[in-house]
Amino acid sequence: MNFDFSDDQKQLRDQARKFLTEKCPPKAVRAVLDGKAPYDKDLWKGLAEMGFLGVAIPEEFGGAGAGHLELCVIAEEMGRANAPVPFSSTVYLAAEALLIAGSDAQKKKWLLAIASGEAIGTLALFEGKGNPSPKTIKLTAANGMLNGVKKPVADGAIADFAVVAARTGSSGRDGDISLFIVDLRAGGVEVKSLTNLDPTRGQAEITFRDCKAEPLGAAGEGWSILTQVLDRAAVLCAFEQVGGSDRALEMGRDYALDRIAFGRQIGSFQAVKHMLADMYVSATLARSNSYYGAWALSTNAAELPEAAAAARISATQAFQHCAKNNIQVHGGMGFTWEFDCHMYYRRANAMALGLGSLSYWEDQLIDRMRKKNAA
Amino acid sequence: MNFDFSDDQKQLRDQARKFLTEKCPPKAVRAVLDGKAPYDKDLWKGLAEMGFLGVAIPEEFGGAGAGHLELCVIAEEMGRANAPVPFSSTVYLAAEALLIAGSDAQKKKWLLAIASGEAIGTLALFEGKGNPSPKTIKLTAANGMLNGVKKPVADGAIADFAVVAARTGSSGRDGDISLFIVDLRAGGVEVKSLTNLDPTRGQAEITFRDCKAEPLGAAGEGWSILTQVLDRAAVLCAFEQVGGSDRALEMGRDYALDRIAFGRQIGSFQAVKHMLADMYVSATLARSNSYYGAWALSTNAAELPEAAAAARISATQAFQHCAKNNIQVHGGMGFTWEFDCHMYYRRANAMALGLGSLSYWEDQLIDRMRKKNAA
Amino acid sequence: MNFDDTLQEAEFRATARAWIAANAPKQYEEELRKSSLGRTQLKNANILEVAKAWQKKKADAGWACLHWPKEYGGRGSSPIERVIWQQEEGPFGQLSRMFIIGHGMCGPTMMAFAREEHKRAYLPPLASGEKVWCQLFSEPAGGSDVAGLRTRAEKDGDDWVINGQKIWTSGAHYSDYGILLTRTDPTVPKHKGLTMFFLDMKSPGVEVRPIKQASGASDFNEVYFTNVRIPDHQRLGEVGDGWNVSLTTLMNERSAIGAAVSTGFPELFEYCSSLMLDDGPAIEDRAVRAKLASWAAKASGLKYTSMRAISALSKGERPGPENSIGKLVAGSMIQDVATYALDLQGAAGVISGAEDSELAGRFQAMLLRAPGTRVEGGTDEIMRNIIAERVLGLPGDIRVDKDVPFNRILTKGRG
Amino acid sequence: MNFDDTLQEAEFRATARAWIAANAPKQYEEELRKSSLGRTQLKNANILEVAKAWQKKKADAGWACLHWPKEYGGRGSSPIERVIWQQEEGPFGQLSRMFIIGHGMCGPTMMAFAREEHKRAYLPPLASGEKVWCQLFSEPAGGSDVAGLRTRAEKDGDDWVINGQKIWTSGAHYSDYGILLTRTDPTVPKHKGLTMFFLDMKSPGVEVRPIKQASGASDFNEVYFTNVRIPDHQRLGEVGDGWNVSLTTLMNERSAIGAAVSTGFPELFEYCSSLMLDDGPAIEDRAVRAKLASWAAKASGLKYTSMRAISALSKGERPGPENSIGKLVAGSMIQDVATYALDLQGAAGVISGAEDSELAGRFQAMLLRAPGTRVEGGTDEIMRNIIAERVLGLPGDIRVDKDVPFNRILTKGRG
Repeated sequence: MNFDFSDDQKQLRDQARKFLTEKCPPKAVRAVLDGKAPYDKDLWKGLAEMGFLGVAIPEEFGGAGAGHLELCVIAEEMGRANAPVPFSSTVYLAAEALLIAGSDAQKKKWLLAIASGEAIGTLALFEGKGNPSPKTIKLTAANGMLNGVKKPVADGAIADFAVVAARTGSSGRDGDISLFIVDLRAGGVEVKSLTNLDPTRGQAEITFRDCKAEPLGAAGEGWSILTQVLDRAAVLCAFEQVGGSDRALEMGRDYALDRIAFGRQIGSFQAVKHMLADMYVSATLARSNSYYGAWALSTNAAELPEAAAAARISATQAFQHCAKNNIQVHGGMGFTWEFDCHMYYRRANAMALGLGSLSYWEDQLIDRMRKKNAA
Repeated sequence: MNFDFSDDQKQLRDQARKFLTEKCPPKAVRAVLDGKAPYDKDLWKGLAEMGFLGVAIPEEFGGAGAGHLELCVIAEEMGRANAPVPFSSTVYLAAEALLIAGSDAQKKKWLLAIASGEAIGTLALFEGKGNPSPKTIKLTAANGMLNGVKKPVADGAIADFAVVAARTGSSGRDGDISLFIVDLRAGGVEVKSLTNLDPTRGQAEITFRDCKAEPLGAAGEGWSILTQVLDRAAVLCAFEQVGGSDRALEMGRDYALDRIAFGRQIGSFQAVKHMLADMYVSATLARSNSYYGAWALSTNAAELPEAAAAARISATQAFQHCAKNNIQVHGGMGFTWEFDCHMYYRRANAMALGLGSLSYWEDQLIDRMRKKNAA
Repeated sequence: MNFDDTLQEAEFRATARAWIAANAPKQYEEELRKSSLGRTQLKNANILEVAKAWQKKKADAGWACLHWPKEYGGRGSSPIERVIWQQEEGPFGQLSRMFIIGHGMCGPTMMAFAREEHKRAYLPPLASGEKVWCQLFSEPAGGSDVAGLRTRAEKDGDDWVINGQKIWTSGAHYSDYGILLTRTDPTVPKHKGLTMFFLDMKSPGVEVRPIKQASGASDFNEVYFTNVRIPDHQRLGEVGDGWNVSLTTLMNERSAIGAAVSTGFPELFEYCSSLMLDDGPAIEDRAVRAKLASWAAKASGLKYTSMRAISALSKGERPGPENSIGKLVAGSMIQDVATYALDLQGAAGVISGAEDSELAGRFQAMLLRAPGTRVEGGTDEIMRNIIAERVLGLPGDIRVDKDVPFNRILTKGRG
Repeated sequence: MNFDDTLQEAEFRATARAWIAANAPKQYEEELRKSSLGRTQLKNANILEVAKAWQKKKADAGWACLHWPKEYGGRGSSPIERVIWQQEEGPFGQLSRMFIIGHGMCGPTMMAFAREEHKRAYLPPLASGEKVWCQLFSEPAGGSDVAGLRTRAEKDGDDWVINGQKIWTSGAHYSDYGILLTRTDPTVPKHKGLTMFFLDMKSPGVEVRPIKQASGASDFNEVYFTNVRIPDHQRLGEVGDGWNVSLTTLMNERSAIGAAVSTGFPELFEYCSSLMLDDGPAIEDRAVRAKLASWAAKASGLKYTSMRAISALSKGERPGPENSIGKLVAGSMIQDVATYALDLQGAAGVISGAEDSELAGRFQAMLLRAPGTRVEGGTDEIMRNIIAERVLGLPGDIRVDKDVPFNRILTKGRG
């Protein structure tokens, strides 16, 4: 047994951390936060050059041909750095959908563009309130034309293409849903930016009006593909959340060591010490669940659905917990715009919703555990 | 506004506390805990002599003719003293059922016997697992004869009579349930003691075989009466739970002041201080909700159902929280039989289930809040 | 045990109710009712102006600062009358927020420590809202350790010369006056070298800079003092007795009793009552109900704890620091409530802009503002210390700086 | 990242599995599998006897104390082989519970500090379960402050004379030997005046009294020492160095890695999977599912944290005090889980007798035993201190007794 990343993978993590420490300091995150740019284009370009965007994309489609474990360690660093780039929508969602269901031509076109940093992709799934469910999808596809509204679409305002979930049947079953690829630069779409909790990752509303679209995967297979995509993304996002949790914990720890009140380091007060210990505990549980998710993802194991849900729940709880208590350790200063604490608080709360809420994944986990037990 | 007990009521509380401090020290509770007696007969007699058993029973039926507020302050002291007597089953359940639905003759017979300490009463409602619901009642009544099994029945092994919920219809509606009074000394019943979490308050299984019974209230009104009885008992039990919470908190506080570790009072460690502060917080919220319940109970207000549920939830949570963390403050010593902490832990966990579980009352609270909003 | 007014109270309530019905700015009532944590501005009006106008109107009719003596601009009312007024004022009471510091802390401190001529001059315009006051205690280096402040006051003739920096000053940018806690002797233990003053915020050398909060809004300020001169007659209490004076100020926080703490629960219950989830009404989902019920019991526990405090007040008893529980419970509860409200919205919960989000982003604003509630006016940890020490009688934290001259106390953690 | 055995590991696993299949006491397998916190006896057999027989059988075939050197009764296995053995031993591992202290703490301490002749004499029968050992550190006055112990050891010729009292000694009533931490010098600061010994528990003057726990059972004892004589050659480490020796003992707790902590979750999930509530299967109730899911994620988090520690071990890395999280998380979780299991049973949850209750009172026993889990082997508060200080590098608590002679440390709180 070796329930850990390999030395090569750890080296890749160190490399990513070094790169991001240099290219993505808090100042760079703030530039996007303050609205100076919709995302950090230089960083995006750098990520492409480092080969990080295509790390899990096969070499024949322009990627590094490494695997999902390699992508996990990079995801962790993206979360730790709070990187203001469309990494999750492009790499975890769009690219994974293509890897699962794309035709050779589609992969050649889009995966290559992703790996090289030329195309930003996203998944257009949600239509307003609610969690992932075929029932909520009203946008229609007929004769290769999409009509409907998607909201929120992560990074929708900067995306070059989107994988769109559309209704192609009315049986009330999962088979009613099919996936399509839309070139968002080709017309037929109207994109509106939405103000959101975490301005370092944009959200948009996209209206499709007789918009040309190309099927992705077989007709009626949309929901089954989406389920796989969301499970994969749950694991990858969990690594971002773990990275964010760890960074929030470190910030709190450092402040507790540096800050003096009542003539002592505030970290010598048990109230603060124990709050940080509890943050460490939840971050550790999240990390361990995420490792299991990574194993299931990288081996395409039958355990993936259950492992992905557990990782998602645990990482969501940990990041929210660490981000909010990092502010608390910092006291008043933690609640200023000037300190970086709120960037993690925003990211933690936005990420908690992105693939469907905590309640949704809790329900999923129990379903999946039951299925496993029944099997 | 005077959202507090009156001076007379407070005096009654002091009187009850003084009496119980003397007549019901931990040693007396232990005698029952250790199985030396099924309940504390001397204490029961003393409670009758003090007029506490009939405090809310009208004078014409042998009581003190005071009211429910007076009963609330006594209940609090019963909880604080962890009194090993069938007070709640006799006074909150049996007597309240009689007060609500008893005929004049029934009241004369049984309330007088309760007030004088001659009769112990109880409510035989449950039939195994589950929460209060007409559906769970299988015991039948026909031609004045009961057949079926009730379990658990609080104080069933020492009770002289029981109010029994029986099925008299099969429409699937609340009207299928009727109440009966059974003289348990008159035969037709088989009583078996059940080992339970809190040996200071017995539980039993009672089998009724062609057992003679007298209707209590109109046929088909059973569930409606029961609902009222449970609401009243919820408030009265909440006061016991508040009394128990306060005592557990005090025990923890005293130990934290007396015990030295690492050369300091353990109460000077924030981990201990803050645990006790949190216990105080939950005990205070429970007390305030219980006061509101007491007001609603004493004025027979339309708010009673909602107030009773809130008091029940809050007091259940507080007592469980205080009892368990009192053990934690005491460390290893708190987990010995010799220390009194576990008596409160047992009582807290037993009381959490007696009228139906926390989950049940949470569901009830929301139902009742919705009804109020709809009205 | 009852919720009924006495005859006298009922009469007072009727008078108040009638006056409010005739005079309150009703055009803002609905909007004020719908305000919640993090969302407290008016759409089409400057809330400061509306508030000042309402306060002046109240003062003119004798309804301002009810419990203050008449000669200082109040009505000489009993504490319970003040609570009745708050109940009747209802959502319009939201307009008093910007006067809370002045009326609740600065006024009582002035009453206890200022010269009579100053009281007569400064208190009536404070009561009427014509002049706004702020409180200048906290400093960047201090935090929960308020007495660790460093702002220096040095005697120069009949004046004191102030240099230093304050932080977390609510309303400094629209305040006319402030009470200021300074260090006049750094060579004695920290609690012994402090002195209190009041000052004109328009004095030369005072510079106010808004703090942008984590939520993006700016409710607080930093205030810089550069050679600001304060005449000695504006000193409050003795030189070196500033810590005791400040305790009077802070004790007066309890006068806020009856003012409801914000838990977010009523907003969440209302939301869930109409919300449809994928598979039915939210209020019929057992998981939702379990969460709601537990919060409902907490929220009502807080409400009736406050009622008990009001009853104690009306009997002339001093409500104790038990009231710290309101802030302690509500602070983390509102954060949890807001988080859960967003959870119920699913992925769309991330949208926070007023135009595109659920309920105009009410819960999103609440979530972003919430971390501040667990810190402002004393952190959760300080509240637990207060409860443990003052209510339960547990020992204070071990104080390593107790007998150490202020200028020799450790100031740096690592390195 | 994989869960696969190496070739060598797979071979070891196959050998172990075959031997266990051929030799384990299968008649108890089902019962051992269903044991849970607070319910750990066998119905128709003395578990001590069954355990000793199994241990002896293992020892005879070379499967006892795998990681110990062969000359002391072990197998000289690698840490990972030990973990594989535990996995294969499965429910029969429950039978090792009574040897945990001896094998996990006393043995390693003897190995590090005893004379060679003692090691050769005492360790093999400890490994084979023929002799049971206990650990005598805790005292009534000490609690979390282990070094505050008062049991005196005074030199008398070649012997030491012991007087005092120990508490919380697991298995003292069936133990043959014990390691004992004593105070040999009360005039120096508390950590400096301690000395460690091992002793024959049958020595004159040793009296063992079982402690009745809150749950009613007796897993622990008090041990009284009245003029008990221990020869100096049974001293472990130098005089005055007992604290350091005890740290070795306590550090060896980490050797328990791979032994799963009990959270109660698998039992609850199994229960909910078949339980019918009034209105349907528990597992389909959204409120039940939400609770289960959150605990499921915690339980799996603990499981994979343990897997990570095993991986570290197999690479020769020293797993750190991170493992304190297992105990910290599981301790309060099992209490919450048991409470909730009873909640699901409604009023009948109160019934705890094996014959009349749900699942033979499994969750009731768990609830009554659970408070002990948050205390034994270090309280939750000590675990948080360990994590904060050793993992996160935060400062230790302020130590008022650090440089004070032991006999001058405060011993009474109030009065």
